[in-house]
Formats: sequence, C-alpha cells, structure tokens
Amino acid sequence: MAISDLLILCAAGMLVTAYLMVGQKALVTAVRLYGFQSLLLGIVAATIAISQPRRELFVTAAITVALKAVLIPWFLTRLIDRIGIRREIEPFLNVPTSLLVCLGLTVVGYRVSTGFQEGALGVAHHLIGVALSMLLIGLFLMVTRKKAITQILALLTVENAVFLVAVGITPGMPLVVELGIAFDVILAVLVLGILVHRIVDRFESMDVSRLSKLKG
Amino acid sequence: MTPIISEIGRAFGFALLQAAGLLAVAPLLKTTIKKMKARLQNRQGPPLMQGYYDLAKLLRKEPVRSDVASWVFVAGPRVYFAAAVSATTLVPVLIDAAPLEMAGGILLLVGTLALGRFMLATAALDTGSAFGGMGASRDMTIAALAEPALMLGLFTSALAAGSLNLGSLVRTTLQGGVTFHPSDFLAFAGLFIIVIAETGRIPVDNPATHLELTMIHEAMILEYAGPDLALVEWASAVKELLYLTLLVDLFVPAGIATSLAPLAIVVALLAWAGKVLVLAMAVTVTESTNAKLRLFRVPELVSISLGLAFLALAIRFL
Amino acid sequence: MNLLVWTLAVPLATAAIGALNGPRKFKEAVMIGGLAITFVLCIATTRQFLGGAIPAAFGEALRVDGLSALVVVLSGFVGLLSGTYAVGYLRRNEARNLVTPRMRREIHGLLPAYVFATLLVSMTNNLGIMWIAVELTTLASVFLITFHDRDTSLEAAWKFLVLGSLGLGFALLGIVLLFAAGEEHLGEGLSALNWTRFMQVAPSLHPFTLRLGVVFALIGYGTKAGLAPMHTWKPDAYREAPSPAGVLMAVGMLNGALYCVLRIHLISNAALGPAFSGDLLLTLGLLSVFIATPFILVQWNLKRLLAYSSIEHVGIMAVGIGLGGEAGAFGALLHMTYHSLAKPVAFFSAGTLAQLHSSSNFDRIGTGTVSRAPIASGLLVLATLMITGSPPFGLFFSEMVILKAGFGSQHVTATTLFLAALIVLFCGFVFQIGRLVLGPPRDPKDRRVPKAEQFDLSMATVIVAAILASISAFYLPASLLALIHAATQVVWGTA
Amino acid sequence: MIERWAWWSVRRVATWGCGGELSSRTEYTATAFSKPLTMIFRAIYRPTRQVETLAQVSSYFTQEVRYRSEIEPTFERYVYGPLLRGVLRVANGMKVLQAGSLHAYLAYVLVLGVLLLVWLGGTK
Repeated sequence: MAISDLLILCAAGMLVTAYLMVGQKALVTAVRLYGFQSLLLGIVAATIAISQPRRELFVTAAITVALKAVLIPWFLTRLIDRIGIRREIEPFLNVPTSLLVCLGLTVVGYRVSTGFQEGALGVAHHLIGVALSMLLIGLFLMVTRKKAITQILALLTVENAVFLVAVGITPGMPLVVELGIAFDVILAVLVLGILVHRIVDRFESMDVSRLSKLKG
Repeated sequence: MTPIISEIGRAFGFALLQAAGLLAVAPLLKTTIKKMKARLQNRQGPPLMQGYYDLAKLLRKEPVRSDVASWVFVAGPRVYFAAAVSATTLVPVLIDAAPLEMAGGILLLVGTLALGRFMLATAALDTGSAFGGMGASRDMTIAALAEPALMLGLFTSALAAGSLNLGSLVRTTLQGGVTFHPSDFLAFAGLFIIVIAETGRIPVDNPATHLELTMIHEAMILEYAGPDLALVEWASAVKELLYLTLLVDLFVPAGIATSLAPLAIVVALLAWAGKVLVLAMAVTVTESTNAKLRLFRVPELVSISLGLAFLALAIRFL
Repeated sequence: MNLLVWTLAVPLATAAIGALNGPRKFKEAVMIGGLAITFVLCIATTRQFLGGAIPAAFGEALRVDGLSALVVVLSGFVGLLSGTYAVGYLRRNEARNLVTPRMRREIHGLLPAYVFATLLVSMTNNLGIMWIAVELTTLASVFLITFHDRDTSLEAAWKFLVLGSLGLGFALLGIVLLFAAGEEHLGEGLSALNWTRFMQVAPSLHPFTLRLGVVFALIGYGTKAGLAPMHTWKPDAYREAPSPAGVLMAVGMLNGALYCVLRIHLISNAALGPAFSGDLLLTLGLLSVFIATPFILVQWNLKRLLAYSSIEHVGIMAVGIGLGGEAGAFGALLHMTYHSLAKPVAFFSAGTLAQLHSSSNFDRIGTGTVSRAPIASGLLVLATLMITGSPPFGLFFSEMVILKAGFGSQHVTATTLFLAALIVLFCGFVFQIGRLVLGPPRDPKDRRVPKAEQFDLSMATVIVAAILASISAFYLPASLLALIHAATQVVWGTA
Repeated sequence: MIERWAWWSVRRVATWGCGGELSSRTEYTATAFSKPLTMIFRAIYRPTRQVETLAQVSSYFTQEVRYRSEIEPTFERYVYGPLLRGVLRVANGMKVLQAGSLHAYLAYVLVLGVLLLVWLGGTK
C-alpha cells in the first residue's frame, strides 16, 4: 500500500471520528474517539517522517501520541468521573440534522481545498480538505453541544485539524514552535479543566447554556 | 513675495476706485428714478443734482440722537454703509473682473449685504420706539423670505456659468457669446422681483412715505438725523445701484471691457450706464403701475420669484 | 546581555517575585519598581531603534523595527500605569476585606506576567513565538477575569477562553498555511518563520494558500483584538476583570493583537497587494464600529460601556489600516498611540467610581456622581471627551486623518457610514456619561452610602495619566512622533 | 472723516413717540418682533392663542385679561423625537446580538468562517 494511500486512509479516519463525535451522546466515548483521532494523527506524522527526510517529525509524532492520544483523554475521563455527569443532554440540533450540516461543512472544506496546488505527495489536496472540514465540524460541535467537556473536545478537534495541516503539507514547521504550540494546547486544556471544575462546583452542572446572565 | 504684495495693492487700488465711482453715481440714480416717476405723473420732479444737495445738507446738520440709545445706534449706519461699499468691490462693473473677486463670490456678496441689513435692524430696535421695532420686524420678515429666493436666483445663473465667482461668471457668459437661453428670462424676472424687495421699492415697501403703517425701510431710520441719516441714505442708494449692476452682469454683460484700454473703458461705461438706466426705467414703471402689497401678501410675491428661479433651474438642466 | 532580553527578563522576574508571598509593602515596591524599570528599558529600546541600530536578539527571533518599537513603548507605559494603579486598588479592596492575601499575590504575579507577554508579542519577529506569546496573554487573562470569583466572572472567563482558544486555533492554522505557502523558499530552522524572511520571499508565496492563511490569521488575531463578529467575549471580560487588569487587556492586549494583525496584513500586502486583506480589515473594522454603536446607546453598565468603546476603537484602527495609503496607516497608528494614552484614564476613573459604589451598574451607581466623587467623575468626563474624539484631544486628529484617507480612497460610501456611526457613538457615549456624572443626585433615603473618595496612589496615577493624555493632544514628544512616522514607514512605506 | 467732524456737537433728545409718552408698553417685544414671521410660517410654527377675561361682578366689568400664546416645538416633536426613538428602538433590537449565550457567539464565528471559505473558494 503506497504511503499516500495510508496517509489518505488515516486522514479519512480522523474525519470519520469527527463525524462519530457529532453523533455521540455519551461523554466518555467521545473522549475515546478524540484519543483515537489523535492516534491517527500520530500515525500520519510517523508515516510522513518515514517517507520524507524529515526526522524531527518523529518527535512530533511521539508528542502527539503521548500527549493527545493518552494524557488528555485520561485527564478528561478523570474529570468526567470526578463530576459524575456521563451523558450529553439534548443538544440544540438533533443528531440527523447535525450530521447533515456536517456533510455540508465537509463540502465547503473540500471545495476550498481544491484550490491547492498538488503537494509533493499529491496528498496535499486531501489533507487540506479533511483538515478544513474537521475544523468546521469542530466549530459546529462547539455551537450545538451544551456540555463543557464536549466544547473542550471540539476545541481539541479544531486543534487536531490544524496540526494535521501543520504535519501534512508543510516541509516541517520549526520544532521549537511545534513544541511551544503543543505545550500551549496542553496548558489551555488544563485551564479549561480547572474552569470546568469551578463551574461545576458553582452551578452543579456542566451545561454551558445556563451560563447566560451577562447580556447587552 | 513682492509680486503678491503689489498684486494685492493693485487690487485694493482698483477696489477703492470702483467704490468711489459707485458712491459718486449712486445719489444720481436715486434722483433719476424720482425724476422719471415724476415725469410719469407729468410733474416736474426734483433737479438731477437733488441727491447730492440732500447729502450735503444732512452732512452739515447736527446729529440728533435719542437719550436712551446705546453705541449700537451709532454703529448701525456706519456698518450698513461699510457693508454696502465693500459689497460693491465684489461685483464687476466696467471690466470683466471684480477688483476683489479672489476674496469671494456670490456667498460673500449676499453675506455682506445681510450683515448691513442686520446691523441696521438692530440699531432700529435700539431706540426703543415702536416705529424702529415695527420697521425692523417687517424688514427681517421680508429678508427671511427674499434672501433664499435671491440666493436661488444667483445660484441658477452661477450654475450655468459653473462658478460662484462673479468675475469668472461674467467672463464665461461673455465667452459663451450672446445666447439667450429661455431660463435666462425666467431667472431675470425672478431676480428682478427680489431686487425690488431688497431695495424697498413699491410693491413691497414705499420709499417715499413716512406713513406709519406702510413704511418699512423708512421706519427703521426714522430716528436718525444729520450725518447718520446721510450715511444710511447714501448706503441704500449704493445698494440699489449694486443690485442693478448685478442684474446687468448676470444677464446682459455685453459691452463690458475685457482689457484696460481707455477706449474699451469708455465703451463699457456707456454700455453700463445705458443698461442701468433701462433697468431704472423698469423699476420706475413697476413702481408707478403697482400698488403697495399688504405685508402678508409679500410671501406670495416672493413665492412667484422662487417658482421662477426653480423653473429656470429646471429648464437649464433638464 | 542584549537590551531586548533585559526588557523581557525584568517583568518576568517581577512576576516571579510577585507570585511568592511576602510583606505587602515589599511586594508593592517590587511590582512598581519592576514595571518602572521595564518602562525605562522600553524607552531605551526605542531610543536605540531611533538611533539607527535595529535591536535584535536570539538571531533575529526578537527584532524591533518601527512598528514594534511603538507597541513596545505603549505596552511598557500602560504596564507601569496599571501597576501603580493596582497598588492603590488592592489597598482599598483589602481595607474592605474583599481581597485576600492569596488574591493579592495573584495580581502581583499576573500583572507583570501580562506585561511580559504583551512585550514579547510586540518584540518577536517570529510568527510562531508571536502565537505562543498571544496564547500566554490569553491564559494570564483567564485568571485575571476570575479574580473576583463571582458567578458571572466564571461565565465571562469560560466565554473568554473558549472564544480565545478558537481564535488562536484559527490563527495557528493561518500561520501554518502562510508557512505552507512559502514551502522551500523559507528555508529551515526557527528563522524560517521570521516575519522578515516572509517579507523577502513574499512575491514567490503561493497565492491561494497565502490568501487562505491570511484570512484565518486575520480572523484569529481579530478575535484577540476584539474585532466584530468575534468581539462578544470583550464586554463580559472587561466587566469582570479588576480595572488595572482591564486596562492591560483593553490597551496592552489590543495593541498586541493589532500588531499581529498588522504583521499578517503587511505580508499579504507584499504578496497580494493591499486590496485583499485591506478590504477584509475594512469590513471587519466597519462591522465593529456599527455593532458597538447600539450597545453604547443602550448600555446598562459602566465597564461594559468602556469595553464597547474599545471595540469601536479597534474598529476605527482596522478601518484606518484597511483604507491603506500613507494617511490611513498614519491615522491608525496615531489612533493607537492616543488611544493607549486616553483609555487608561477612562478605565481608572470608571474603576474608581465602580469601586466606591461597589458595583459598575448604572442603576446601582445612581446618577449625579459628581457630588459624591468629584475627582473621579471629573476625570471620567475628561476621559470621555478624549475617547469620543472631541476636538482639542488627540483622537480627534487621528480620526480626521483616517476620514481624510477614507474620503480620498474609493470607499466614500463606507467612510460616510463610518462617520455617521462615529457621530452616533459620540452622542451615545456623552449622553451615558453625562447622565451618570451630572444627573440628578440620588435620593437621600437610598441606604447604600458610597465610600468617601480619598486621595491615594491610584488616584495620583489617574491624574498623572490624565495630564499626560491632555498634554499629548497639543505636544507630542519629538521622539514619539518620529516613532509613529517610522512605524508608518513600516506599515506603508519601504520597511 | 464724517465721524470726527460731527462728534463734538451731538444733541441728546428723547426718542420720538408720535408725541405720546414713550413707555415699556409701547415698545416692540420679542413676540411682536417675531409675530409676522410666525403668521407667515403658520404651517410650521402652529401658533396657539388663549385669552381669558376674569370678571367677578359681571362680564362687562373685567378685572383682568390673560393672554397666552405658544408656538409648537415642531422640530423637537416631528424631527428629533421620532429620530431618537427610532435609533433607540433599533439599538434595543440589536441588543439580542449579545444575549449571553456562548453558542450564539460561536455561531457568529462559524458563519463568518463558512462565508469567508465559500468566498475564498470562489476566487481560485
């Protein structure tokens, strides 16, 4: 199986996980889906590191897998256990309609990606298409879901999409910058987690739509 | 730097010359109109020099001022006179360029005249007599009606010539050759009515009477005597001459000199005098054939003039 | 060590010391001293820049050109102002035991950290480090917003962080795409992401990827700057944050985010010509001004009013940059300078008023505050005149320059709408503050007696800031003016 | 020139009031001054008049006559009033934009993102 097929497979896999996340009700499964998605991202990074003379990608792949596939899901699951709210309450849009909207967003993402010139591996077009669609789907997930944890997951999906682009088509972002960005993402998740704790202590629920006192 | 100073110096020189010239001729115009009116009523009428005799007499007399009047009463005639004289420098008379035309165009002209009118009205109120109050109130009412129509009339012809500056306005109409666009007649008629209103001629105000109920301009200057009265009389005469010259410039500038050659100046002088005389005759005829309108009929007259000006505007640009 | 490194090290050290607990007097002295030294170092950097040498460190990763020098000096100034004001602010709150020593430590640690982050943003030449620095400011602001730990501050912090992280996600995608557009031209290693490298390589960047990257980057940094429609977090965040932190966010972060927007705008200018990102910025700017107008007219809270005013000012600057041309760029930068001078006065006086009445809602403060707090109300009125761009003050001139640029360009209708919005904003703002300050005094039986206004360090800072802001209207120090011109050269001319 | 010569011999005389004594009652007040204008522009000013005659014994022996006239503040009532109310109504209408729900705020960014992507997609 050629390298580019593997890449496209992994990218498609990530897109499918994003779709599943939209259709998902239980929080824990959503976190596991996110973990799997990060794993796929790690695989993409590793395959590109092998096929191209970009050794530092191995480091990025290792960080991605370690941080995003393992650490963050563990942190989020521990958060869910501590809070004890397991199921997503009824979102704004029911699942079938939100899936339809996701399809629409994917079409938009792909339409834009056709503008890219053929990357070195001829894969750029697909990677960009998947990344943009995942970005839009992540944003859509944030708009329709009420649970704070799901919003964090959506944010991380957006973050994964950006990393997919960072890994996929560029000839390798400087390592220091990638480390800095990974570190910042972890910090952001940490702070989000602290905030969720304080929100849950104060409002006894993770329902973000209840947070709407500040008007006008 | 020096060329500019000499340039300004020359302009001011011309301005003084023109102002002095118009000042000299103004009383003559007033008395000619009186004489023509008398002729129509087959009376003898005053001698042509009567205007100058009156001014000389008044200048020699002792100024009488009311004991309650403040400095405004004194300042009134002087500002009125100064406004009238400075307005004359903005209008081309013999040459196709006004001496101080770079200072401003139609707006400055109307503004200066309005300043004079305002100052006279305030001075009239200063004496506290009922006449001054009535005169000022009526004058201001007519001004409120006439000035918009005046501006519109002037703008119509200015738009045709493409500039507000009277000098260039005359030059463009001259270059354009003597073409009588139908809107010129309408604009001329509209402006003629306004000139009658502004100079206080019969249909709007009766200059010859001191009858309390009918006089407007006269009521304002009732309290003045001696030099103050002389200043006001002289200024209103110059104003009238200025309005007539304005009408001539806007509509029939033919004959005006385009260079400083003495021959051209003489020709321009004759042409200008003739045209102003013709206009004076028109004024006399309107004065003799019309009765004075009641104050609340004046808006109708002015609305006719506004209508004419709008029509002229519409015709020219549609 | 290099001057730039010192300018960054001092606030970092102040933050570190501030975070430890120690005697109050010592902590306050450290904070004010640290921020004062930072400000002096910022001036030294700009002086070095004006002297002709381009200060740089870490192999061009930190590089100060005209634009960054201006933002550095403004951030340093605002940092010092908010530091000194924070001392008085904390003392007053502590006297009314609203602030525990732990919270005080938080402020002593976070304010200098915030200044460090904004300085890092404005100094860095590397787009990657710039992104990380902006992320740091976001994280620092979250803890500043949850300082008072009210229900609403949690809500504001959550919205701030979610929208902020989303914006930064977009910005990161923008930078990645910009980098992708450069491919092999940009070279290897950390310096590949340098802004100067991008400018050299600009014509050979792949247009479509660049266009996509510029759009995402502008949306991302636009969110941090508070451009509409991504501005929604700003009113909530400014209401909850304590006023010294509010000023840092309203001026420091705003200048920093605009600095990033400008860097991206310049790359797009060099590669695609001013039309592309100029029009985008113009639309976002106009949108911000139009969205801010109604909320200022019918506002119910003093700090939110100032938040919408800073959204409006970001809009004005974005319009200035969007219009492009020498006048547009100069107008926007002049606006940024005067805004950084005038806005702290407004925030501080509003903060004092809110603190005396222990609430920033108009109905809780009541009208006619001039009788109860004359100095603060007077300063607030002065600040309002400055912010709304009334003639004698500086913002009037910058708005005039921008309007001149607007009417000069082919966006005449947009500029007329922009002018109309400015007028309505002026009326709304003056009406609100007028009613608040000069309205009928509160009925005596209202039991909430506001605290008496005492003259302390923070009041002195506000007065000094007000004096500086008013002087700046008539006399700008020559070096500051030279700096603005140098910055305009960068934004418009041959940087 | 005229000023210098005439200044020293000014005669001060009472204002001429048609022979009758001049008092504040014969003077032109502001209402009188503006009366012609308000009458001409009746449609805009809409002057109103109220005359009350007070008489105890019989209506023939009036003690007091009260005259009260007003002109209608046309501009405030017909121009500025509606304008202000309209602007404030629009402003209140726009308040719904910032109604507190984070989801709405995120939706704004999503819509903006999609619009820009569609627009960018177009300009290949």
